[in-house]
Order: sequence, then C-alpha cells, then structure tokens
Amino acid sequence: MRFAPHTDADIKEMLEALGLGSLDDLFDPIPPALRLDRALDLTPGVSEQEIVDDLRSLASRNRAMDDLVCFAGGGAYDHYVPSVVWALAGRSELYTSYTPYQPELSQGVLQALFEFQSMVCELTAMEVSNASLYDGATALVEAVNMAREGAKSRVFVAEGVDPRYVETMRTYGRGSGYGPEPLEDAETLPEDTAAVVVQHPNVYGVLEDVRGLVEAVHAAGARVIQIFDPVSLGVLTPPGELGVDIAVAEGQALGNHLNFGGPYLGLIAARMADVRRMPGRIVGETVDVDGQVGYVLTLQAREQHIRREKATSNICTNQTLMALAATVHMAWLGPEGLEELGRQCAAKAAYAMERLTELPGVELLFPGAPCFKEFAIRLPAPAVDVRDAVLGRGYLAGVPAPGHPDALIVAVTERRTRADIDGLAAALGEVLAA
Amino acid sequence: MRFAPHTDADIKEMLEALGLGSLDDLFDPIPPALRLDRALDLTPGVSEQEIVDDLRSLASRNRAMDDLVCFAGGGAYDHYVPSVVWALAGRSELYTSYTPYQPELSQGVLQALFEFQSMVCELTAMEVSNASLYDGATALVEAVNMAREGAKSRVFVAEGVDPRYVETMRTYGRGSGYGPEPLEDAETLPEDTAAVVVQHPNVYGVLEDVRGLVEAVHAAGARVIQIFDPVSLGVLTPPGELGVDIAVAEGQALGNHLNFGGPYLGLIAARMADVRRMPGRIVGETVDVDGQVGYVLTLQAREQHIRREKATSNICTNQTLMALAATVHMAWLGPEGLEELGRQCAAKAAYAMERLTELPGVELLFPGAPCFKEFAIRLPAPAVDVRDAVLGRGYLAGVPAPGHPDALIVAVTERRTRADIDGLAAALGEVLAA
Amino acid sequence: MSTRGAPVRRQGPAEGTTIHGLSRDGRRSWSLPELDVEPVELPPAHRRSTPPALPEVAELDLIRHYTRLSQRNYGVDTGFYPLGSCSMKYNPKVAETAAGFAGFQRLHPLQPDATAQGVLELLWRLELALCEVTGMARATLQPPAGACGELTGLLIMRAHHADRGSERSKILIPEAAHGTNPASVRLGGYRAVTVPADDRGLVDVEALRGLVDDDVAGLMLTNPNTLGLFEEDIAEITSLVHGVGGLVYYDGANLNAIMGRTRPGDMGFDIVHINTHKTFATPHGGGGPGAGPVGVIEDLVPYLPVPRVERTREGFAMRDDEPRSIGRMHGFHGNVAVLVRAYAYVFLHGGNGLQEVSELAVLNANYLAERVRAAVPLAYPAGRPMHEFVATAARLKDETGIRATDLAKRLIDLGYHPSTVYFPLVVEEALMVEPTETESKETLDAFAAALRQAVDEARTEPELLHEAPVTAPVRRLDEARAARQLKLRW
Amino acid sequence: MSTRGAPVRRQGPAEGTTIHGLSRDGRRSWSLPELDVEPVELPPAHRRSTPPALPEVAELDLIRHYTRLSQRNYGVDTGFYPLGSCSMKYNPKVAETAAGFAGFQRLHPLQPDATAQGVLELLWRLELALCEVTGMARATLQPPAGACGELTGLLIMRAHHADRGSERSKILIPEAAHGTNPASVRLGGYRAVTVPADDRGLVDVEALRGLVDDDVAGLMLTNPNTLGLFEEDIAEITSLVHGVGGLVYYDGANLNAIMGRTRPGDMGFDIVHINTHKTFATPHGGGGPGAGPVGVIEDLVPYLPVPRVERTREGFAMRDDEPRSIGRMHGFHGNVAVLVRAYAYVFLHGGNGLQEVSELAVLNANYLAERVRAAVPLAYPAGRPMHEFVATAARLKDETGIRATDLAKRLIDLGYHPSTVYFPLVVEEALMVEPTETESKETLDAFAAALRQAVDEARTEPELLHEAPVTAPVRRLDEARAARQLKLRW
Ligand SMILES: Cc1ncc(COP(=O)(O)O)c(C=O)c1O
Ligand SMILES: Cc1ncc(COP(=O)(O)O)c(C=O)c1O
Repeated sequence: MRFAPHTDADIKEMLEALGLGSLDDLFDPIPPALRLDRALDLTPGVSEQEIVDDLRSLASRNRAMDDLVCFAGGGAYDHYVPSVVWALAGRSELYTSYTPYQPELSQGVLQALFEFQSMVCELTAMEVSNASLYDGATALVEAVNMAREGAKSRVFVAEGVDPRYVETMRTYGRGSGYGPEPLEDAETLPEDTAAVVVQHPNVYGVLEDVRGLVEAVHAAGARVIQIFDPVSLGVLTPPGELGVDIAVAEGQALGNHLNFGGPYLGLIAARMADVRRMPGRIVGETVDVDGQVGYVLTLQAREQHIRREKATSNICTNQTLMALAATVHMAWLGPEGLEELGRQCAAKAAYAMERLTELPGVELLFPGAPCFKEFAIRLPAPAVDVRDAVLGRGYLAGVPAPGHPDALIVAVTERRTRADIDGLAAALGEVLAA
Repeated sequence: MRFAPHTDADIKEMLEALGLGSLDDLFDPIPPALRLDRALDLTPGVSEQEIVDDLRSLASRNRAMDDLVCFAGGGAYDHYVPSVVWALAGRSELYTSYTPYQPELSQGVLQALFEFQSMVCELTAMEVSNASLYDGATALVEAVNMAREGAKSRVFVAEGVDPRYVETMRTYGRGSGYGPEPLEDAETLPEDTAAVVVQHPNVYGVLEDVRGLVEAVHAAGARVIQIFDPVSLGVLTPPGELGVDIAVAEGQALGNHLNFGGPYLGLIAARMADVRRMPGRIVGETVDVDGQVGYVLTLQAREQHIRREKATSNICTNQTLMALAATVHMAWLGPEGLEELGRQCAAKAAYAMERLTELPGVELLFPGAPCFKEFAIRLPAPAVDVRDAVLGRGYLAGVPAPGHPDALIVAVTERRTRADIDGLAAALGEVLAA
Repeated sequence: MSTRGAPVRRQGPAEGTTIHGLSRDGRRSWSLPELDVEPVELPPAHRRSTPPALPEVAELDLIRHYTRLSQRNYGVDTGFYPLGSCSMKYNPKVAETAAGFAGFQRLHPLQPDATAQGVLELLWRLELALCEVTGMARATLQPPAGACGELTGLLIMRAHHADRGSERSKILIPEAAHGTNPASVRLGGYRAVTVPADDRGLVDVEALRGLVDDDVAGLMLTNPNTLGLFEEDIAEITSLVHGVGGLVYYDGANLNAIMGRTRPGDMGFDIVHINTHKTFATPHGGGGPGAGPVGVIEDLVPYLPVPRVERTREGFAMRDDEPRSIGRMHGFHGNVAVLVRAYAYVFLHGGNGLQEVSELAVLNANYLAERVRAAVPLAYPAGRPMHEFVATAARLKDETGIRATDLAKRLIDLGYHPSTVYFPLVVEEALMVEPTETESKETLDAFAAALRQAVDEARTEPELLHEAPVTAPVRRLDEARAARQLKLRW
Repeated sequence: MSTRGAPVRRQGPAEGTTIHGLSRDGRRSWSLPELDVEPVELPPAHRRSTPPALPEVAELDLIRHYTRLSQRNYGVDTGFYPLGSCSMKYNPKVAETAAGFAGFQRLHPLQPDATAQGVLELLWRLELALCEVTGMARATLQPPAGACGELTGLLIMRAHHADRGSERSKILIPEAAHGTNPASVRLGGYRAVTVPADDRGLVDVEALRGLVDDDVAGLMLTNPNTLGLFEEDIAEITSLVHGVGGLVYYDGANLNAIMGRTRPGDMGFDIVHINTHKTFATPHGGGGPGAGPVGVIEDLVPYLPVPRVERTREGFAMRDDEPRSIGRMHGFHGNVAVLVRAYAYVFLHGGNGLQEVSELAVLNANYLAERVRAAVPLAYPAGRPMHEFVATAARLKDETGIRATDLAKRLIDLGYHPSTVYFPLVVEEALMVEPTETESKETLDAFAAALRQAVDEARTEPELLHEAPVTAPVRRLDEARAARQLKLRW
C-alpha cells in the first residue's frame, strides 16, 4: 500500500520540469560509494486489510485489562476514560497538527493547552503549569534541573519514591552531573542541597508527611519536589497547600489509556517566581491587532529553538494530545466528580485491604499506615509466583513491591467493583491454600 | 447518568419565569386519570462505566467474525471496510445532523449524497439514483411500487430471488394490493404484468441470463427489476447495459459493517423517465443567489411531507450515513480497485468451490452454473447440523440454502485467504468424516 | 458577524467541486492483498467491458475532501438545532463506543443463534424496556424508521380486521398529521380521512363522533399532537374508535414529552411506534439511520413481524414460526447497531432518568415559548405546550412581508440552525420549535434573543432578512432551478 | 477570500472564552457508579478542604466547546502543511484503527511478559526493521521524542568514553543544527562546539579538521542537513571524527529523504535517532506525542537503555539486566501506542514502499523548489535539495520591507499553512519548506502560485501582507504582550 498520490504521468512531468531523466538522478548528491546497492531487507508491502489482520493477531496475543481484572498500579492506573475524551481529542484538525508555531491557525490547540495549564494549577494549587512533558519520571528530571542552580546541586530522595523514577533521575543525572542520594535526615541537609524529592502518596501507596518535610527543607534553603497522583487531589491536600515548590506527576490517569506505558504525559507545576526556569511549552493569553483575545506560545526565550545550549530543557515535541485528553477529562469530572472519584478509590482500596488481609498469611507491609488507592501486602510466598498463579484465575493482583520480593502492591480504582475485589480475595485465597 | 445541563437553580428560575411551582405543573394538561401513578419499572440509571461494562459483556457473548472465519453471505458480506470510511463518515458535523431541510447549513451532507447518486449511476450504468433507502429488501418493494401503475399491477418473481426479499414483498404487498407470483414463463406474461423481478447473481450465487429476460418482459410491456450485488459491478455487466428498468441492491458491502443485519442501505437506480416515480430523497445541483454552485433536496413534490397520501413512498428518515460510508468506500476503491475486488472474490470463490467439492459427499447444488462470489454445495447430512459442527472448529461455513435442507451457500470475499479456504475444507472434511 | 472567531479555512477547489473533480487517471487509494489463488475468467457474456468511472484519488484527497465537506455541515455537536418534531438532542458518545465493539459490529445477521446470545439478549431487554415505557405488551424492533413503523402498525391493523372478517377502508388522521402518516395509510391499503381540529388545536371530538363508523379501521394520532399540545380528550377519542371496533395508533415521534408521566397504553392506544433517533438519542446521521420499533397490546402480539427474539429454555432464539404474523418488514433484523445505541441510552437513564428527560424537555419548550411568544405568537396561545411549540409569523408577514423562511435564514446568520418551518401545514408561516432537554437555559435565552432580534430587524432592517444568509457556505439556493434543470449526478 | 465556501459557523461565546467561562455551579458531565463498599474517612491532616475549582459543565458543553476549538485549528487533514524539518505527511487512518485495539490500548506496562507476548513481538519486529532502515545493529524504542533520543545518544557516548577511561568535553555540531542538538549536548554534560559551513552550505571539512582532537566526544549531524542538502563529504567527516576516537550521531529528523537509498550506518554514523512522528507518519498530535527510537552500532549495544525486549526460549521478555546500560530514559517503555502506529506504517510499505516514500518526497521538494525559486531564491542555489529546501526572503526584505513572517501570514489568507520560517537561524529570513511525498503535483503547483502571488503583492499591494492574516480565527497576536503581561491561566 502507498499513500503518495503520484501517477506515472505526474512523475514524468515533474522530472521533466526538473530536467531529470529518472528518480535516481535526484540522488546524485549521494556519493556512489554510500548508496545502498540492494533493496531494504524488509517484508514486502501489504494491503490495509493484511496489516490490520497482522496487528489484530498481535493484539490478540496480549491479555488486555478487559480480560484480566486489573489491580495493577505502580504509576499507571486503570481509571475509566469517558467516551467524550477521545471523541474530542481525536478530532483530526487537532491531532494532525503540530506545535502551534503559527498561532493564527492553532487557536484550538493553544486555547486547550491554556485550559490545561489552568486546570493543572487548580488541581495542584500551584501558581503555574507548563503544557506537558513526556511522562511522570522525566517530569521529575526536569523539576530537578529547575531546582539545581550553581552551588546548590545535590538532590536527595525520600524513601518511598518509585525506584523507576529514581533510576530515570540517575540516568539523566549522569549527564547533568548529579546522582540522586537517599535522604537520611531532612533536619541536617547539607548547604549545597538543591532539592529533596518526595512522593505522596508514595510508591507503596502510603500517605507521607509532606508538610513536615517542607519545613525542614526550606530551612536548609532547598526546594521540595513532590510527585503526586492527580486523581488523589479531589480528596488529598494539594502540593501548593503543602508548601511544595515544584509538583510533578504522571498524568496518565487523566483521560489516557494504559497503552502498555505510553504515550502518557508529565505534569509539572511550580511557583510563578520559577516560571523562567520551567521546561517546555507554555501558552499565554494575549490579544490580536484588533484587541481580540487569543493564545500564543510564550516565554520562548527559555526554549531550545531560541536559547539552544542555554535552554532550560531540550524538549521540543511533547505530549500535547495527551494534555488535550487530560483537559477534557478534568472538565468532565469537575470538582464534584474528582472528589467522588477520590472517595471511591479510597473506599474501595480500604475494602480490598480488609478482604485481602483476612487471608491467612497475608499481612500489610506497612501496618496502620494511611493510604489512598494503593497498598502493599506481604505474602507467604514469592510475590511474582503468587501474582502469576492468580493470573490463571483472571486477576492481575498487583505489581511487585520494590525491595520486597514477598510483597505485592495492590491498586484499586473506581473501575473495580465489590465483586471484583471479593473475586480477587477468593482467587488469592485459593492460590495460597494450594 | 444524565445529559440535561439543568442545575436546581436553573429549574427554579425557569419555573418562576413560567409562574409555575413545580415540574409537575408542566403536566397539568394530562388528565389525572391518565397519569402514570408509579415510577417506570426499569433498572435504575447507571454510570457510563457501568453501561460500557454491561454492553461489553453482552458483546463478549457473541462470536464476532474476527473469531469465526466467515463464509456466510446471503445478502450480507464480510468485505473489508477501509479505516478512512468511518474516520470520515464518523465526523460529528455529519452524523449529528438531520435531513438537510436547510441546505445552507447542510452542504456537506448534500454534496456527499450528490456524489453518492453519481457513483451509483456509474456503478450500475443507470441514469438516476436516489439518496438511499432502508435496505435491499425494502428497496425491492419500492421498485415494485414504482413499476405498478393502474392496470399494470401484477409482479412476477424469477427463480433464485432471495426468499427474504420475496417475503418482504409479500408483507408490503398486502397493503399495496399485490402478491408476488412465481415466474413460470417470461414469454407468456399476462397483459397486466407490472414487473418481473430477477436477482443476478442469484441467491445461490449463480449468474442469470438477464438480457434474455429483459427482451421477453419488455415485449410484454412490463418492467424488469434486477437485484444486483454492487461489489460485482467491477467485473459483471451492469444492470443498465443489460437493459434493466430498475436496479436495486443491498448496499452493505459498500463500506458498512455487518452489524447483525443493520443499519444497511438500499440502493435504487432507474431511468430518467421514471425519476418522478422514484421514492425517497433526491439531491440536485443548483446555484445560490450569487450564482455559486450548491446542492439541495429536489423533486420534493414526490415526497410525503409535500404530497402526503399521494407521495411515491412514505420514507422520511433514510440511511444517509450509510450512503456517506458507501460514497467514501466507492471513491477509495475507484474503478481499478472495484475491478480487482471483483476479480479476487471470483477467483477465491472458484478456489473454494474446487476445494470443497473435492470432499467425499460434497457436490455442487447447480453443477456447471457460473457464479461470482457465492455458490451452493449439497452435503451428505442436514446443512444446519454440518454448519454447527464446523463452528466448533472456528468456521462459519455458510448459510442454509433456501429450499434445500441439505445445502449450504458459501460466500467468499477478498477477506478470505487461501489458508482460510484450505482450513474450511479441512474442517468440513473432518466433520463429514466423523 | 465578522470573520473574527471564524473556523480556519484552507485553499481548496472551487465550492461545489466534487470528488470526481479531484480525480486523476491512475491515482488511487485502494489496496488489496496479492491474489493468493488462481485467477479465473468470468463467462464473456457476463463480463463488464469498461469498469465504472469512479473517482481516482489518493487517500489524503479523500480525507481532505470529506473533512472539508463536514465543515460545511451543522450538527447537534456544532450548536443548537431546534428542529420541531425531531428531538435533536445530544447523542451520547458512550453509545458510539458500545456500538463499535467488534462483538456487535462484526456479527453476521444469519449466524446461528447460539453464537449471538449477547445481541439477542440485548434486543430482548430493549424490547421489554420500550414496552414498559409505552405501556405495550410486546414490540418488534425490525422497522428501520418511524414511517416503516407506521406501515407495520397499519398492516397489523389490516391483519387484525381480516382475522375478524371485517373489511374496513378508512383510517382517521388529524389535519396536522405528519406527512408520513397519510403516505403510510395509502401504502397500508387504506384511505386517509381527515379529522378536523377545534379552536384549541385539539381533535374536534364532536366531529370525530360524526366520522367514526364500522368502516373505520383505525385512528392515527401523536400525543402531544403536532402542535405540541396534549390531547386532553384522548381517553374519549380512543374509546370512540374502539367503540366501532377500530384500533388506535400512536405516532411516537413526540414520546420525548411524556416518559414516566403517562403512557400511550394508558391512554387507550393499541399500537405505538417509537423513533429511537428522537426520544432515545441515536444520531440522526444526516437524515438517517433511525429505528422505529412498534409496540402492540396483547391481542395484537401474534401479528407482529417475524423474525422475533424469544426466550427459550436453550437461551434466546430468532423465531419466525408465527402463522398470523404480517411477515417481514426488513431484509434482516432491522437497524441493530442503532438499537444498541438506544439500549445504551435507555439503560443509562433508567426509569427515573427517562422521566427527568421528559420533564426537562417540557420545561425547556415552555420556557423558550415564554421567551419568544411576544415576538412570534404561538399558533394556539391558550394551550400549554409540551416538549415543543408552534409559533406563527403570519402577522409579521402581513405587516412586513417577512416570511418564516426569512426568519430562518436570518437565524443562520445569527449562528443558529433554524427551527422547523412550514410544518404543520395547518399553521400559516409556522415555526415549530423543539429545544430538547439537553440545551441549557443560557442557550435558550441566547436563541430567544436572536429570534427577537430577527423579528425586530424585520421592521427596521428587512434587507438583512431578505439577503440572509450571508455567512453560510452558500447563500440562498435556487430550488426551482434545481427541479427544473435536473442535475442529479456529475 | 470571500465568505463563499467558508465552513459553517455557529453562535457561541466570545472568542477566547474558555471552558471555565462556561462553568455553572452544580452543572455536570461526570458519572460514577454508586459506591458499593463502605465509605472511609481520610486522615484529617491529609484531607483537602475545598475541591479544585475545575469547570462545571454538561457533556454537550464539552462537545461543542472542543469541537469549536478543533474548527479553529489547521492540521494535515485540513490542508497542505509544509513545515520544514517536520515531515507533515498524511497520517494513515489504518494506524489509528490498530492502535485502538483493546489488545494494545488496555495493556498495563507492568503486566507480566507472558501476558504481553503480542506487543513485545511487535516492539521487537519494529526495532529490527528500524535497524535495517538505518543500518544499525540494535535500537531502543524508549525515547518518547527526538530530543530525548539525542540525549540518549549523548549519554551512550558518555558511557562509551567512560568505559575507555577517556574524559572528553566537546561535541561538534554544525551552526545550522536544530535547537534540540545544543540543548541536548548540555544536558549530556558536554560543551557544544560549532562547526562552520562552507559556501556550499555543507560542513567545512577543513575547518572540521582543525576542530577534531581527543577532547571531542562526538559530532552530531543530520544528513541531508538542515538546509536540505546532502553532506557529500560525510564519509570523510565521520572518519575524521572516528580518527580521534569520537563517535558520530545522526539526527534522524531528515530520514525521510534517504530510505532505501543510503543509510546512516553506511555513512559511518554510530548512533541514530528516528522521529516516528516524521518519517513514519505517526500523528503530531498538536505538538506531540512522538517517538524517538535510537539505533546504535554493535559496539554500543550494551549501553542502550533498559528495559529492552529480547527474544528468549520462552518467548519475548523485557530485560533490564545489562550492567553497562545507561539506564532508563522513560518511566516505562516509551510511547508504545505511537510505536504501534509506526509499525503499521513500516510494514504496510515494506522495503520498496519506504524507498518510494523517500524518492517521491525528494521529487516533491525539488519540484516545488523549482516552482518558487524565481520568487524566493534558495539560500544555497548551487546545491540540489533533497526532501526539503531553504529559501530566503532577505532580498525581498531589502527591496520591500516585507519579511518572511509577512509572507507566512499572507499564505494563511491564501488558505495554506505556512512553511517553517526563521529556521535555520543561519539563513536570513529563512523559509524552510518540506512538502512530503503525500502531496500531489496539483497541490504543489497551487501552493507555488500562492507563494509567487504573495511575493508579487509585496511589491504591488504590501498592505495585504502587513495586514495578514484577515481570514483566520484571529489576526496577528501580540507576542510581546503575552511575555510581558504573563497570563498563563484563567
Ligand atoms: C410526527 C412524526 N411522525 C412520523 C415521523 C417519521 O419518522 P421517520 O422519519 O423515522 O420515518 C416523523 C419524523 O420526522 C415525525 O415527526
Ligand atoms: C532536525 C531536528 N532535530 C531534532 C528534532 C527534535 O525532535 P523532537 O521534536 O521529536 O524532540 C527536530 C524536530 O523538530 C528536528 O527538526
């Protein structure tokens, strides 16, 4: 199959207009020695129906979360995505456009991103948001880059931060010249501390005392970076009210499908004072020559296409489409919906915690610790084996708990019913009894 | 879940503006005795995610044609629907609009229907087409109504016309005052014959001698109505060239999914001389007050909203969206694509015929009869039992052949691969051997 | 309206250029697998000599052409669309999601019942729910639209009377009835006899009394009626018809007014059709598809079309073994994918939800009527409108020469889809307005202001109305020329 | 452009009204199941006092608002979109169909490999195919965009040199390089040193000779280069860098020019990134998502990010047990749903198909350059452009004061999305035009005519260009004010 519209006649005419004899002549600038003297070694082209059949059969060899009852979390969650979200984000005028360099033809994307920034600020109680980053983990990296300046260069990581995020920081840190260090004591932070990273709720689902940390860290003249869960903010105190300096999150839970890990979107929100240190696109409101309101990319002097080596980040293509989806989803939820969503996650997680810990040999990894929609259980057998055994009964029981081979992190969203939870408890019970 | 935007405050304000105390007051005109004194006895309303889960579970209790290899036809075919078709027909400005009574706001639908009519004329080599009818069977009924005038009232049906179509005619005929009669001898048609109906390719997939029939019927001063297969017209002589007076078809094969039988669309094409006898919407080209080209519904004097009791048909809401899909699909195919599609159906059907009739006890119902994409085989056991047994092996072998309890009609589209056909032969072989 | 805030536009072929105009020899979109079996030659006698001259375009040509056409169209998703008698309400996207499941979309109509239990159960549940809403015993989901539902009902009447050996020729319909009613009456083999309305805009019961006799097969009515008014004497009306052995048919186009408040069955109707594309929000598709399920009272159940879904010990089955059935109204089982959407709508709302739908639909119509009646008087000012109202520009026309159609075209320039105009025919210069329950007070206020503005302009700046529309993709089109110089294809 | 043929428009809130402006207390779209377990109270210390002030709107408000916004946007599906360096080609709808399969869309990134064999195999096949196209040994699909791919490559260089105990500080990049190159260089912990271009617009090899030393970690280049010209001396360039132990990075943004004709690997590149959202037609999404897979030569394979898909005896597995790996570049596995689309594109075309893509992309760019060069001269008229060309309005500016941006805005009124302007920075008043292979000769001719018209008007009716755009949803926007009076939220 091909999409080029060229007929043989077109090609002939165009070559003639160029005074060329063949398509080969177009490639004269390539030195003969470098020319590929064979066809690419790929399967031959196929028809649309063949590629669809191929992809359908590949898809059918995966167990989707319609087939497995999903209690997996760990940074990606099976929240419900309302049908309006992609009916709108899928409008082709939006998804086949690119970065709005020509604002007059891009008011749709620009205004939607302005709304996205506004809602992220509402959600987090922070002063400013950008127009999206790649994902939660890279958003953390960008936040760290924002925080590090001059002598203030060290980065400490509180316990309970997702190791996947720490690994990502470590990778990028090698280039930027830092290595994430475990936070021992917030009270005795060294002079050169740039930031302390905390995740709340943390990777085990436990609620952290961010307020306390903020005090200590600010006392040391450093910044606090909080990794948050956007769907928790209908019920949990937002980063802004906790005094956090930079808030980052994986935004997938807002209107984006699981998609085996991407495309997701990174949320980042900060204080207005730091706006010029922010990475990525930022949309601002302005007026046109007639005084009519419109939107443009602004503060571009931060960005790579202007500042090049001195840019705050190298990001160019971002996750705008995912931000559009998040925008529609946030507006669909509204304040009440978001609050009820949070309530339901919390209540269902509590019920699941109760049902699962009733099972002989199953106990909480952190007994008594408050949590939101996720919690960790210790099992009488290797967690991965138990998880795999439960798969056979149609349940994805959770994800392995980092650092605890015998523990599983169980996530419960509004999608899970009481029956799903009872079913998981029964399946787990059978497996453990076996 | 609800979609009404009314807040309690809105309702209060609006009632006040009306000088009413409650919503109940709005229903004062309903005599108390007639008021429903209880709530409707339906399950309570649910959330979006619940209805989706409910429908997904209903859908999962069907075996779709991705799961069964489909050799079923009988008027509905598993042809490939290119992705562009519904990406475009699904544009909400089109599918959330209604009959284009206000042409200035409906040029999109109107022009697409004009294109549909044009392509149906190209396809059939007929002079005029309307903008769609409900489906193939009701299109036949409308064609018969076009043909019947005054004394010319009787309708004869050639052998090989789909009984489902004949039953539909019989139902509607009770109201219009005719009953379809079997065609004995085209040479000796009675005076009062209005039309003879022939299906080509016929219900058993066999190609008919329409030209011969046309001569005889025209000699008797009656009309020939041909039921055709749109997908066949890249390779088979079109109704117009056969001399047919009215051509009708089930248009599903053009861009529409199987959908368990509907929504499909009825195609009808005729001679310009009969245009004022045609049923349903017809779009015409015209100009606006500035002389610019535009499209409108035309010849409305035929229609129920103007002519009422004297209208050519009672149809109002039709199958416009399906016609849009058919339009995109026909344009996607183009002349070459349609021809190649026809070639592939014919070749694959021929191969299947060969493979299946190799099996002991399996023979053709009409040996030696030429066919296009469908053919009937006689089996050594009741056809329905054989079909059901083959289901277990993942194949829908065909549909029961009307009037032949031991025969199955097998349809082979471009979707079926050689391997699919070999697989069916093997499965059938095993079942018959068992 | 300045171009400010207008949609983006692109350079493209001249207005009206068809896909055919974009065709280039040898250009293509299509792709098919390499043929993996022996090619065959069809018998020469049957072979087409030259393939049809369909357009030859690339896929991107298709995309841009039809995307462009979509931008020349106005749907409910674009804005307010108050077509009377059409219930142009929001079409929930969730219904599209469900209808897209392969488990519905990829089902063959003739696959064995055992492989289609899910969809059969869906149809069964929907049938029962529609019966509960209308007060009928059983229903057929086969008719693909309302008009087909009407004919189904008339053929059922016919079969019913035939079984009783009574030959009847007349069907009574009100003057204001929708055009499909008389058209269906004729197709049903009956003669339509008009029942006059009284000065309330309701059926003139006295006149009706004079019309009913044993040649009357039945009466067709919609209630609220075509004027948006509730037929208060409906009980008497139905019993008058029943008195002579006739049946009463309920045209369900206006069901959106009464759900959960009253039911056709309770009013004495024997046969009811429903437009799922109106009351149950299935998208209108630019003119279709719809679905027109028909419910009947117990006595008439045997006459319903076949096949029908029945619940058996082995599960759900498609049955066609009912000797008294009128037969088939559709080649297969009707517009199933539309019914899937209707199912989603009905069960999302549940009983109370449907009742609220009607309550707010009636509230919106009354509120909007109140906001505009000073500018365009109601045709029957005495009655309380239900889910829609009919106003008249007759006086305006006398005073200014501005007609209903001019108001409609001006509304286009003011950014709205106009209401229905010139229906019902019994009202001069009729404007039939049905806002539906999914529109907000803000929208109704803004539309009312626009309509009032247009009426003011009729006196102050009539040229604005005569010239209108000037902001649409095209200006007023010459319909006479279209009918005179027929150009029905390229 | 008259309003003739314009899209339909509707009455709506004032331009710029946000979804917040439509909010009404208590209005809602959301629905959730009834809670079927005991509610719980979160610890008071953690409870939010007041929920965030998100908009309160009905679903139909959402639909109309964002549908309206979409109509204020221009995409490839709208029309010609010749942004240089972006390969704005047709995004096949079939890829959307495939990406929508629940078997991809509903997969959790942490579900066991055994339950994800299909997607793992897809990623594996795609990796190998991209390696074949670029001439690399293995690749990572993790980077979510090109810039991230660049940084991945630089970190691989870093790890490579570190393993050899050599501390190097410089990365050479041409002056014309895309902004992400120097930005990535800094994030990679390196210093960017600029390589000058010669009068052909190509790397000045002599100057390069003077710059390479053993403090050079590597060189970043795109070929065809940012001017759309093929670096003819590439073999010498790469060997110069290899000569001092440096590595050479290929910025794949321009891969659309050479598929099947030559490969970065054959030119001596060690590391290559690919923008699937350019060469492989994954939709640009209004600014993203993309995907930036990175391929490397055999020696560098151990440094690739983890996790990586490997084929094992038990099937495909996500492996992260490579000690020399630079680690993770993304929280999970990258933009998988984008990669599914890229897979669809690659395997639909096959080898010959991809080669044809490049041939016709280069043909289109050369043809369009030929059609416009008289009006806007090429920045380097001597060279033959490949898939894109850079023209300059410098002379026009001197003669008329009309700048590249004025031409761009005028093109908007003529119905086109403009080309890239002011990039590369090394060319004064640059217009960088990349038509891509999915545009037809007719489209190129019409665009060329429009551009020539605009240039003529610069002399005859300059106000048309100064005033432009006047047909877009907004006119020229005050960017200075936006940056001065920051309004970044409602
Ligand atoms: C009152 C009335 N009756 C019947 C119909 C016919 O319904 P349909 O268009 O679905 O055939 C309509 C629809 O326009 C109507 O408004
Ligand atoms: C030459 C060049 N290099 C790198 C990039 C960065 O790629 P991305 O935007 O995917 O991060 C781009 C894209 O704009 C580019 O044009």
